[in-house]
This record gives sequence, C-alpha cells and structure tokens, in this order.
Amino acid sequence: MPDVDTQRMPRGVRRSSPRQFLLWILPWCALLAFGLYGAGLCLVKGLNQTNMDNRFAFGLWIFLDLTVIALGAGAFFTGFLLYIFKKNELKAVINSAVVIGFICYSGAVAALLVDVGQPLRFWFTFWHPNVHSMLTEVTFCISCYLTVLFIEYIPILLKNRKMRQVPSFLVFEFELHKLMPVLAGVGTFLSFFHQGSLGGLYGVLRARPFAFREGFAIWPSTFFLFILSAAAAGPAFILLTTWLVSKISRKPLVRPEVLPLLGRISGILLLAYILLKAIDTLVWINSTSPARGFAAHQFYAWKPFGAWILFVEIVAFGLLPALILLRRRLRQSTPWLVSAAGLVCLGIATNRFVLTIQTLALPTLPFDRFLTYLPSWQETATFLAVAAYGVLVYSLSFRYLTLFPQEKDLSC
Amino acid sequence: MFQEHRGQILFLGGALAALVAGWGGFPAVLFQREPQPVAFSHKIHAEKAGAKCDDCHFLRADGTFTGIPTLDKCSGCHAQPMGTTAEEKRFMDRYVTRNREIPWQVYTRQPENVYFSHVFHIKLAHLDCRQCHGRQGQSDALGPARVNRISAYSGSPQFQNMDACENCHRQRGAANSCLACHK
Amino acid sequence: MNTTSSRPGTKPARYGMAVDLDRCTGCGACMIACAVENNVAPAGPDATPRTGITWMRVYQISNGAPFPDSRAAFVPILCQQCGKDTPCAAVCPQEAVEVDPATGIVDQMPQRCLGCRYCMTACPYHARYFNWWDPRWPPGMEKTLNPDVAPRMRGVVEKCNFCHGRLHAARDRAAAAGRRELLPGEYVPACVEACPAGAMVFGDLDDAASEVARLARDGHSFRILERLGTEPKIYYRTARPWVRQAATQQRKETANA
Amino acid sequence: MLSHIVFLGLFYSVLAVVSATVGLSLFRAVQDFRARRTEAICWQATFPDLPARGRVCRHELTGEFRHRTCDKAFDCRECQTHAALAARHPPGPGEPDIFGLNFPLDRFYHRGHAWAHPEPDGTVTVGLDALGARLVADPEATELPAVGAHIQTNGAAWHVRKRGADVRVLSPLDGEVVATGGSQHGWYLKVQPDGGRFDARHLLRGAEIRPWIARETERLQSALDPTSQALTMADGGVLMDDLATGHPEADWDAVCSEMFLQP
Amino acid sequence: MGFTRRDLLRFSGGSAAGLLLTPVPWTLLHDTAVLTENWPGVPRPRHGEIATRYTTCTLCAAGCGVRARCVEGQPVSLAGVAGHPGSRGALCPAGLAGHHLTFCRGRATEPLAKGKPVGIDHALASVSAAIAECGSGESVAILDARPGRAASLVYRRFLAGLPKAVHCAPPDAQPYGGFGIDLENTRAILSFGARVLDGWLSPGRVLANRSCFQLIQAEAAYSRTASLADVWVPLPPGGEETFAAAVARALQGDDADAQAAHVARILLHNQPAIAIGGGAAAARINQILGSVGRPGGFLPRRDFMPATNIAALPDHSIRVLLIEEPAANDSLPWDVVARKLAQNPMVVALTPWLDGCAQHADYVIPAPVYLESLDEAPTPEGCTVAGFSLSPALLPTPPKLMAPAEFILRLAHDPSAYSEILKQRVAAIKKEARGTIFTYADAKSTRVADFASADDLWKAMLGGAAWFDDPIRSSRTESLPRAGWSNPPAVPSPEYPLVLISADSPPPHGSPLMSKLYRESGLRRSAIAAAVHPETGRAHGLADGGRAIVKIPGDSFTAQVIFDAAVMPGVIQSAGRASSPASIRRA
Repeated sequence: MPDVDTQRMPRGVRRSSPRQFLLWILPWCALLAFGLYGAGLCLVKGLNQTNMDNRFAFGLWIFLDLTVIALGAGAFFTGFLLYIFKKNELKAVINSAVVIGFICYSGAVAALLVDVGQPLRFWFTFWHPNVHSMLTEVTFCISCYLTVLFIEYIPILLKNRKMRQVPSFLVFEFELHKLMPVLAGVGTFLSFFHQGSLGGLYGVLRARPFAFREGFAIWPSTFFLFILSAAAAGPAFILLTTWLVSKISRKPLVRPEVLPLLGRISGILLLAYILLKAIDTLVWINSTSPARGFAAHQFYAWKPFGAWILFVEIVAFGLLPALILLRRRLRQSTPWLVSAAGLVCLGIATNRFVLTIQTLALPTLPFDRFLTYLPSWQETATFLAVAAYGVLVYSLSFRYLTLFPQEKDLSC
Repeated sequence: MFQEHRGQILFLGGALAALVAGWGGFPAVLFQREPQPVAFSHKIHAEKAGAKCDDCHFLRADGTFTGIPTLDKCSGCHAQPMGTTAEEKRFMDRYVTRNREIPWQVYTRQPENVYFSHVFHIKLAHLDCRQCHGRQGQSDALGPARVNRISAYSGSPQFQNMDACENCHRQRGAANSCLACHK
Repeated sequence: MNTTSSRPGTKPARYGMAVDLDRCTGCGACMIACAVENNVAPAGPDATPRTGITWMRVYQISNGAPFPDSRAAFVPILCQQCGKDTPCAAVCPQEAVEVDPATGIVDQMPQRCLGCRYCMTACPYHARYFNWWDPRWPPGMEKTLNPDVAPRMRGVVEKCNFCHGRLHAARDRAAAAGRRELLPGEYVPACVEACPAGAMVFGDLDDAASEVARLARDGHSFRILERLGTEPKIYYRTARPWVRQAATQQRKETANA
Repeated sequence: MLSHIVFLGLFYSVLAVVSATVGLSLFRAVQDFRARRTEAICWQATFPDLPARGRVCRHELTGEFRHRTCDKAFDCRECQTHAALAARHPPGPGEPDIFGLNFPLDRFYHRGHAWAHPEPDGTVTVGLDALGARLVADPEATELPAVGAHIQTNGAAWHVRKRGADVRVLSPLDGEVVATGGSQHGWYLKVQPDGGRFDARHLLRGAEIRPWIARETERLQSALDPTSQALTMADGGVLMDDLATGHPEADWDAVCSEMFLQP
Repeated sequence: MGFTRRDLLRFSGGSAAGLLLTPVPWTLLHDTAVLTENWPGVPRPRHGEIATRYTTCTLCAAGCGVRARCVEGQPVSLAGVAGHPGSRGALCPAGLAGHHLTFCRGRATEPLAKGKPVGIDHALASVSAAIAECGSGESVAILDARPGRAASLVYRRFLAGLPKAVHCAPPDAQPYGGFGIDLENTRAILSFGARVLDGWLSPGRVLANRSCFQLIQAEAAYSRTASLADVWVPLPPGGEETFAAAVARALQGDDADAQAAHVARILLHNQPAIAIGGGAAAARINQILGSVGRPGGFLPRRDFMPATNIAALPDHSIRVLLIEEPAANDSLPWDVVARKLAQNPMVVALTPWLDGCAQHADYVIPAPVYLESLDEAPTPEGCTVAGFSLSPALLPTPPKLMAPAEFILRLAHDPSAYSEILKQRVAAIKKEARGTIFTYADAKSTRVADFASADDLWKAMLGGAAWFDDPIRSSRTESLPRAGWSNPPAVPSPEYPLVLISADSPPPHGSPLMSKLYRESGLRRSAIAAAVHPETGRAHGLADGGRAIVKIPGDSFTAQVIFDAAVMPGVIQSAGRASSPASIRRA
C-alpha cells in the first residue's frame, strides 16, 4: 500500500509517511464534510438558512469571494511576469501559484453557486447577459479564467510520476507548455478585467454613496484600485503560502532569493496602490460623496465602524508593509518579509470587508438605521468548506505533483 | 483491420449511440402524451351544428377570455344524446348526466407567469384564430397533448416559445417589455 | 389621455405617485391592500422584519424631540420607480430588470431572476425583497390568490410594479371596448385605491393636466434621496418642516453603540 | 447594441483563443506521434526535470568549465560549444580501469550508462557499462525491444526491473535493432545505425570517462545514503558486483532513477 | 481480446462528444430552469369568471360598505364602496383583509363543553337546563356586543320570557347613547384617549373630515392618535377627570392651569366643538359647550336600544351568562365580567374564536365569522341618523357553525330563522317608508318609498345596499350618557412605582397578512413590547431591546423593553393591557 503511495510521489523528494499524511488531511476532510452539509442545507431548504436578509443581501460569501479571488491573483500575475516578462526566477513558484489560483477561483465559483437563489438558472447570465452590469463581466471573466487555470493545471498534473509514464501525456504536456505564454496572456487579460469588475461591483452603486466612485469611461476608480491591489496581494499570498508549506513540511522549497523577489514585486505594487487609494479616498470625501448629499464623516459616525478602519487599511495594512518590503535589508530577514506579506493579505481582506459589509450596514434612507449582521453557522460552514477544500487540494498536489521544481536540488 | 483502428471505431461507436439516443429516444421519453378524455370533433360541430369559434370560446365583457367552455356549455345542446354513437353515450353518462366537468387536456396552457390577452390580439391586432391555432377549428379529432415531464408545461413549441412572440411583436411594433406579457 | 402601448406614434406614459404625508395616519391599509393584490405570502414562523416581503412599507419617523414634544409622521416607501440610470436595472446581470418605455415602470421579472441580490444592494430605498422561503399560505387561503399576479418562487427578488396586474386588467377592459389607450383613473394601484385618508394620488406625470403632475409641481412636494440623481417617480408632500427635514436630511446623531 | 457586440465579441474571441490553444497542442501532439518524435520529446520533457547535478555539461566534467549545465539535453551533436571545444583539444586516451571498474576504451559511453561499440560489419553493439551493470545485476526482468524495432538517441532502449526499480535505459544512438542479447551475454542490443554510419559525437570516450565516473560515484554515494559520507565501496574502493544486495536499506528505485536519469 | 478499461474510456468519450450534438444537454439545462418557474409548492391561483359582489363589513360597529372581487365566487380582494355615506368609500386594514378571516388559526369549529366536542343539541339541552335551575336572585344575562341589531331583538325577546334576565352590553359599547356625532360640522374635538385617528367611528368618515377639525388628544399614552393630534395633552394616568374639570372651569372663565386654559381657548375659538371619551366630566364640557343637540355636536337619532352596562350590574348576580363575541377587534375586559358571576355559574361563549371569552366559557358555540353567513350591520357608530344594511355571505358557512342569534332562537324554541328576522326588519323599514337606500353597485340613492315592495327592498339590500334614516328634529334634552370609557386613577406605590397603560395594539383576530405586515414594518408594537422613557428605563436598570419582567398586582409578564423618548416618564406603555400600577425589572 505505501508502495502505491510512494510510486505516485515525485522522485528525489521526501514526503511524510502515509500515516502522517492521513492524520493531516482527516480533520480537513471532516471540516469539508461539515461545510458541504451546511451548503447542502442552503441549497435544499433555501437561503433562509443564512443570516442574510433584504437589507444585508450580500454577506460573508461575497466577502469570501472577493478576498479569495484577490489572493488568487498571484496565479495570473506570476504567470504574467514569468511568461510575458521572462522573469525566470519565478519558475520556482509558478506551479504552486497556478494551483493556488485554481483553488481560489474554483472555491469562489462554488460559493457563488450556493449564494444565488436559483442555481439552476446559472446559465441565464450567459444567455441573456446585461453587458452593462459589472456582475456580468465578473461572471464571464471568472468562468473563462477558471477554464484557463484548469488548462494550466493540466501540465502539472501530467508531470506526475505515474502520469508521465504514458508517453502521449508527456507529449501533450510538452506541446501545451510551449503555448503557455498564450494562456498566460489570456489569463492576464481576463484577470485584469474581472479583478477590476469585482471592484466595479460596488463602485458603480450610484445609490450607495459610501461605495460609489467616479471613474473613467464605464469603470469607477475602484475598478483600477482592485486590479492593483490584487496584483500586490497575489505575490504576497504566494510568498506566505510557500513559507508556510516549507515550515509545515520542514524542508526548503525554493532558493533563498525567490521569496524576497516576490516581496519586492508585492511591495512596489502595494506602494502604488496605496498612493492611488489615498488620492481616491480624498476625492471621494471632498467631492463624490458630498455631491450626492452625504457628508463622508457620517459614514464613520456609527460605532464600531469608525474612521480607524480607514486608517488601519491605508497605513497599518498598506503603507507599513509596503515600506518594509521595499527595504532590502528588512526584505532579507524572513520574519520581516513574512509578517509584511501577512499584513498585505490582511489589508486586502480589510478593504474587501469594508466594501462588502460596511457598505450594506450603513443607512441610506435618512430615517433608516445602521444594521448589523452575523453569519449563520451554515454560512460559516460553507466558508470553512472552501478553506478545507483549498487545503486538501493543495496538500494532495504538493504530495504527488512537483509544485516547487527547486525542492529536489535543495533536498540534497 | 479492426484491431488497428479499434480506438477510432469504439469512439465513433459511442458517438453514434449517443446521437441515436439523443435524437431518437430522448424526446419520446421527455414528453408525456396525454389523450383527451372525450373524442371531440370541431369539424362536426362546425359543419353539422354550424358553430363558430366564438360560440364556445368567447371573450367576456371585461375582456377576459373563456378558453375551453365548461360542461354546461356542452349540456346546453347535449341535454339529450345527439346521435347514437357509443362515444356519445359514454360522454353523456360519464359527464353530462353526472354533471362532472370534463378534464380537457390543454395543448397550449400558458405558464402561470404569462399574461396573454386574447382580446388584444383579436380586437386590436385583428388576428384570426387560425393564425395561431392553425386548422384546429376544422380538425375531426383531438390529438393527445404533449406534457414536458421536467418542466410540466404542455409543450407546443409554437406556443411555449417566447422568441416567437417577441419577433411578431417586434415586426408589428407592439410592446415588447417583460411585463407587457408577463405577470 | 395617456397610452400604455409602445406603438410608434402613440405617446408613452410616465406613471408616478404623490403621497401626502400630512394625511397619512400610518394605518397600514396600503400595505395590506398591496399584499392582498400581489399575492404576498404571510410570513413563516421564523421570518424577521428584515426577511419578510412588504412591497409597500410604512416607516414611522419622529421629530426626535423627547416627551412631551414628540411628534410622529409616517412615510410609505415603495419602489420609487427611478427614471434615470435606474440603479437596479443597471446592475442586474441577466436583464431581469428593465424600465418599460411605455409606462416608465421598473419591471422586475422573477422568472428571469437568478437571485444574486445585486439589485438589492444597489437600491437605496430598500424597496426590493428576496424570497427567502417558499411562499406558503395557511391551508385553503391560497384560494384567495389574485389570478392576475403570478406567485413568486423561492430564491428570487421581487418588488412593487405599480400593481402591473391591474394594468393588464385595465388594458383588457379597454381593449374589450375597442380602445388601445387607457383613460385617466382607469388604472390605479391597490394601495392608492385602499388609502382611507386619500393620501395617495396616482397618474401620468407627463400628463400636465393630471392631479399627480400638479402635486409633483407643488412647492411642498419633494422626493426622497433626490440628490442621488435617479429621478424617482414617487413624490412626497408635507407642509410640516420637520417632516420634510427628517425625510430628506441625513441624520446627524450617532445613535447606536 | 454596440456594447453587446463589443462585450460578447471579446468574450467569444477569448474562448476561441483558449480552445485554439488546447486544440493546437493536441494537434501537434498527434503530429509528433505520426513523426515518431515521441521518444525525443519525452526526453526533452524529462531533461529539465533532472536534478541540476545530473545535467552537468561533459566539459565541466573535464574541467574546461567551472560550471556549465547542458542546455541541449545531452545531444552534443547540436552543440556548437562542444563542436568548438572538441575541435580544439579532443579527449586524449584514458585507462580502462577506473576504481576497479572496467571501461574498455574502444567503446563510447552514454550519460545514461549505456555503451555503444561499432562492429566491423557496420552494426553497433549496445550494453550497460560496469557501473550500470552493477546497479541492476541479475535483474528480476529484462524487457528488450523486438528485433526490427527502431530506437532513438536518448529514447528508451530497453527496460530492466530490479528490486522495485523500473529502469529504462537510454539509447546511445538512432537505429534499428537487429539482434538482442541480455545481461548474461554482456551486451543487450545489436543495432543497425540510421544512414549506415554511427555518429558518436554525443558520447563520452577516452579521458572523459574517468572524471565522469568519478562524479557518478559521488552521485551514487549520495543516492545510496544521502546522510552519511562513509565510503560505500567494498574492499578498498572496488565496487561489489551487486550493489543492490550490498545496500539492502537503500531505496533502489531512487538510486536507479538518479543514476539512469529518470526524474 | 476483451473489453479493456481503455476501450470503455474511448467509448464513453465518444458518446460524450456525440451527446453534445444532440438536444439532450441543452434541453435538460432549459427545462430544469423552466421547472424553477413552477417550483413545487408554489400554488396556482384559480382562474375563471371574475365577478364583483357587494356586502357590508361587520367586523366593527362602523358598518362600512364593501366591494368584493370574486374569482369563481371566491373573494380575492375587498375594497370600499365609493360614495358610501357611512364609510366614504374607505376600509380599514382589518376590513381590507376580512376575506382571510375564515382561514385564521384559533377558530372554534364545533360546539365544546369544557373543551370537549359535543353535539349542538346536547349543548342546547344543558344550557336550557342551567337556565331552568336559575335560583332566586340569580339572573340569566346575554352580553350583547352591539345592542341595536335584529339579533339584539332576538335576545330581548328570549330574555323577556324568563323570570329574571338582563340584556347587557360591554362597558364601552354605546358610548354616545342615542346620539350621533355631526363630524362634518365639528371644528374641534377634545378626545380623552379615544383612538380618533386609529379606528374611531368609521375611518373613512373621520379622515375625510380630518382637515376640518382641531384635534386635542388628552391621554397618558403616546398613542398613534396622540402622536398625530394637533395638541397632545399628556395627562398623568387616570388624570382625565381632573383635567376635564380644569378645562370646564377655564371654559366658564374661572382660573385654571395654563394647559387647560390653552385647550379651552382652542375649543372656544373652534366652534362647534365636542369632547369625547371622558366620562362624566367630558359630558360636563359638552354641556358647557352646548354641543348636545346642535349641528357640529351630538345629534339624537331614532332606533336607540338601551342595554344595561354590565359594569353597572350587581356583583355575583349572574348565574347563566351567554356572551356574544362578534368577529370583533376589541376584546372583552374579562375581569369586569367575572366580578358579576354568581356561584358555580355557567358561561356560554357564542364566538368564532377560541382565544377570546371562550377560554373562560363552559360551553362554546362556534359562530361563523364575517362573510361566512348572512348578517346585518346596524347604525354605524357615531352616525347621526339611524342606519341598517345587510351583510350577505360571500363564503359558504362551514358545517357545525351556528350564528349566535340562531342559537338563541333555538333556545327560545322559536322556529323562525335568523334571516326571517332580518327580513322582518327590512319589511319594517319599508313600512315606515322613511330615509333613503344607497345601493353599492351603482352608488345611487333611492327613497325607500320608491321601492315597489318590501321584497324588492330585501333583494336590493341582499345585492349590497345601505338604508339611512332621515335626520330628526328632536328636542330631546337628556344629556349624554354618563357611562362610557374612563380610567380609574392608578396610584403608584413603593411596591409598584410605575404605571402600566395600554398602547395601540394590532387587532387580536385578523388576517395572517395583517399581523405579518404590522410586525415587519414595526407599525404596531407587538403585545410583548413594553415602551418606557429612556430615563425611566435606566433608572430601573433596563437596557434598550433587552427583556424585562413587568409585575402588576396579581400578575406579571415578560416583555421586550423599548426605549422611547416620547413615552411619559414613570409609565410603561404596553399593548392591550388595562391601566394598573406596575413595577419593572431586568429579566
């Protein structure tokens, strides 16, 4: 039995014993099962199982989708740098990036299918699209990009030790890999748009002055901010995961210069993002919001969602990590690097949270009140299911596929 | 010969099987054929009784449409058996004498969410019954109704097809917004 | 004379409503009439004020003064039928929402709706409602459903459409009389008909002669969240300054902890 | 309307590109099959996955470079660098005995431990060199190509099973198998090279052999026992005849994959 | 050679590819999506002949005209009758959903004896037995929710045949005795806690005249009416009498506190003015204002049928009590009734509901609700002329149900049916030949005299019509009845430092829709809500939205606390609770 197991693992690298591995995945499987049960309830009994309501029409799941997709942006951006800009150092993490991207996007799509009231009508969006809706853009791009990610995942799959014994697989992989730049290009294009339109999702809500932003052509400023922030968060998240995996598996996975490089990329983008974000916020406070009859300070008048959130988002989770990542010396020390990356991811999460949750909590009708919302256990379970699914897929991929090509050389 | 092309042959075989099943078997399975409870002949009623469409299928004063007439409309003439056919007899003592409504199968029942105004099409658009209902008015026998087993709609592509409505409305410049025809 | 057909050559209508807040006593007749007319199901046992469906919803507002100077007013909120870049119509991913050029009514198509609820986040009036449950009526009560309005299924969004079933019925009656056009007053939503105080007036805003158009021009009339620039078609009217204030000015106090 | 066209146009062109990409790679793959490029491509796809230490250029072995990784997948026939260097100072004669292993000098050696010996009749005899032979001494199974089969340089020549290790031996030349032997004969295949003449430019010879074997034994050691640096050679540096029985603890599959260039 | 796994893969691959070229996948996608249109469990409305029918609402004493839209005979929506002289074309929320009443939970569906189902005959037998056993000094009483109807005549006739019997009414019935209110000409109303803008008289009539009169609401509770009145005089609980006296003094020019003086000024400057709801003192004010018997005040009308106020009966005097509880929105103050019952009394509830007086009854005779049986609407409350209209049934009467009047007729062994009694009433109207008939369908008024026969009149009324008497010029000088609604002052004590007072509450019996909409819109605070002034709340350690236990003498209940700065300090406002001293603490 262990033989069957080892014969499917890549040669020249050491992996935990089957028993250990089983002990590792079992709790995650349990979590997944529990989550699927919760999601099942929502599908069978309807969305009354959630704590969403007519006022909080979007809840935990949308927050999850936006965050997860931002973190998954590493796949497209690394691919973009590797295949288009020929940054070959990134070969070391591209496989891992692709797998992470695939996990994030498939997870998000799964969550969305539970989130909609009539999943059986999912194809209506493709058949009767309202091309003016940001959500249409999101739906189209994400479904396309998920396909792309799947195709990018195939070569990694085919390089599995058992698979590669079939010559035809190897040949197909070889030919497909030669065309990877094309896919990377397409992926970049798609990601560019749906990351943006995810931002647009709220930016276009002209009737929600807290979220509404002026913009360029049909795209509000959040469109561009989301692209930038996602591009910044993606590498940071890859950095984080790579570090985490090598901690858990207790072995070096990439050469020491790779993570700082990721950090640097993230840092540069993050700085740019934060600057633009700050400008955008100022414009919003001084022009956009007052023009619609709302003084911006009113939005922060409701405890506990005070202005401190804005500060934390921009300074603590933005400026600070950006500066850390841009200092060569700090970058070189793993603790600084990793914690900075962590902050970046937190920053993205905060930004998405503010946009999705706070927007809905704030009153727009003058005689209305601030609302609170706490996800039900079914919602949370579904949320956790996505996480568990991610961990499982990644663990299996890490065990049986070559996610970090350099690991082999470093292991000796 | 077979051995060397085994792969292709199997593949094509599979495809062929699927095509046959998909085009041949599937529709037969999907649609349930509901026979009509009574052997009704529009022809006889039109020729022998000289009935016109709107003798039985007429508009009410408020513009609503009666659709298929109720039993009392039938028993209006069929108080006594007309003719001696077995079918007539069956019809009489199964429905008329027991005063039970006839469970007609409707070919063209509109979905609950559709607002189809006969009066608009008749009085304002001046459409003739035949333009939609074809030669049903002259038919000698009523065929069975086809009911989609999944969607539970009495499927008659001509009637259950929004595009057909939309196209005609577009050509004639009639209202084409959702709630113009939905409720 | 207004028309509800989009035939080229005939003038389309722009239906709107004027609500006199000084007459409204908050009795809720409009809500009941609306729910009865539009086949809204009674709430299930575990429905909350925020999960139930009330196309027409009466809010109580107060002048904020403590005892004994408190005064109250009531604001019926229904879909405001926004006429310019209608927020909900713009965001729906699959054209389940549209603005009918012939009537100016914002159509919501439950049969097309995916239930993504994006339109609900877009609506500033919270006038859109989601079917969190399968619609359920007490045994036998489904006999009282209005045949002119299709009950909605679970998992879709719905909202006020100015009793479109009544518009259909009115059109049928007109057509039966050989008319393509509706006479003023031939079509009136249930809430307007039911209001015992006569606080609501309905009609074609483009018809300068109509009562509703006159009230819309009235100096005491205003629209809620007018500055969002969505051109709502529901006008509110009050001579009491504090009521207008409370209905239009964003609250200052941070009354929650 | 225009926006519809633009939007859907973009969407469908993206779909088109994606499916075209997949389709094209499928099509090419089929083409490769037709053109019998499979083996070459397999090697092409395999080589980058070899550990760096398994990919060193032969001229690094001989010390002409300090560090050089082969970028031609061990096919020196296409390598200008090699051509230039080989022209400047061709490898001198070496001696056949290396650490007590016999590497006859009339043979050419492939990096995958197969040797090729051109016979006077124009055919080429192919076998496993002393190190390779010790790795898979008395194998559980040997799977030789049928007489008349065609083998390609760096493609799989034959397969040997030994203690869970499924070894495919890389072919040192292109040609058609005319006879098959086995471990007991001391050779495995007799091959009629393509085009009648045997091109050995990509194979090691003479003085190149010693540094290569030296490096190979290091790799062997680390593969046999990654942890200790103890000399694993029996009696004063001479490898025992059957390494497998000598190292019952070693993961033989890993050892063979390392030595026979299998990722 | 056999069929290998690879072969299977090939085959299924082929069929998958082939399937894509068939309608199967696309049809499945489409039809499953269509299936969601008629999702299982979503009912189909009935289609068919749509007809308009007319009736009169009997849910309360207002007697509003009703137009019903019926599909295949089943009413699907109700609306007012335009031009109806009593209701001015309006219906209240309860009336709008009246056709749902028949589907409400908590209905009495069969005769019950001590909660056990029994046959109607058995019920009749035991009730007559109990009546026969009535000892001296013990009386039989029928509590008539709305005296002055044909049913009331039936009751009186039955009681007349008994040795000691009394026809009584709830405390707050007939507040204006034989008078109506000439609202159309009133310029000011001083209301002592009457729900003037919240269901008083017939809403349509009140609201139609709202802009013509000044409304002064004098009550402790911050009620719907108080919040909308022109002037709210927040009286201390039970302070009506004192304040009324003060206003009376001010009206006569004597000195009074500023507030009373202010109110008096309004009343004097807006003549004719009236005072309502305040018991004796209010009557006094009316006397001073001279509002009795003059336009814009209280005008006498014919048809007054006085009934004893049950509160005025001697305690422990009733042996057999038959309570008629109509499908009313105002429930009966049971504590008042209980005081009047003798030793081992028999209480018979003639009611459609199990949760009203039926809880206290030995026998429950299930009555049909509104629209389930032919009934009558007497003179609308506060109407200045006598009135009468029929309420034809639009729904079939469920089996085992019996109208209260029918039951009493059976008790009296009177063979005539209730409908006969109604017919006699109509015949009487025709005979006296006074007044006009307003027919709902065409909104036309016709003199009674112009009807050919009593039968025509009967038919007309069955088709939906209302009779209104001609106004009378009477020189009746008796003042308003002294009885009527009035709060006993509730004195706070150390044990009960606060005062519990009633707030507007949703009607106990109504369409499920109504309760839903009221709850979700928050228009009516639910019965478990207790509103207090924030200071009062904090003083008693309460938190907004928290739960609290309210103690009143001999009772206590838990409620959800609502901080409302509009509520009078020291007061707990809770729906449907009688005024009483109370204490509150955090649960």
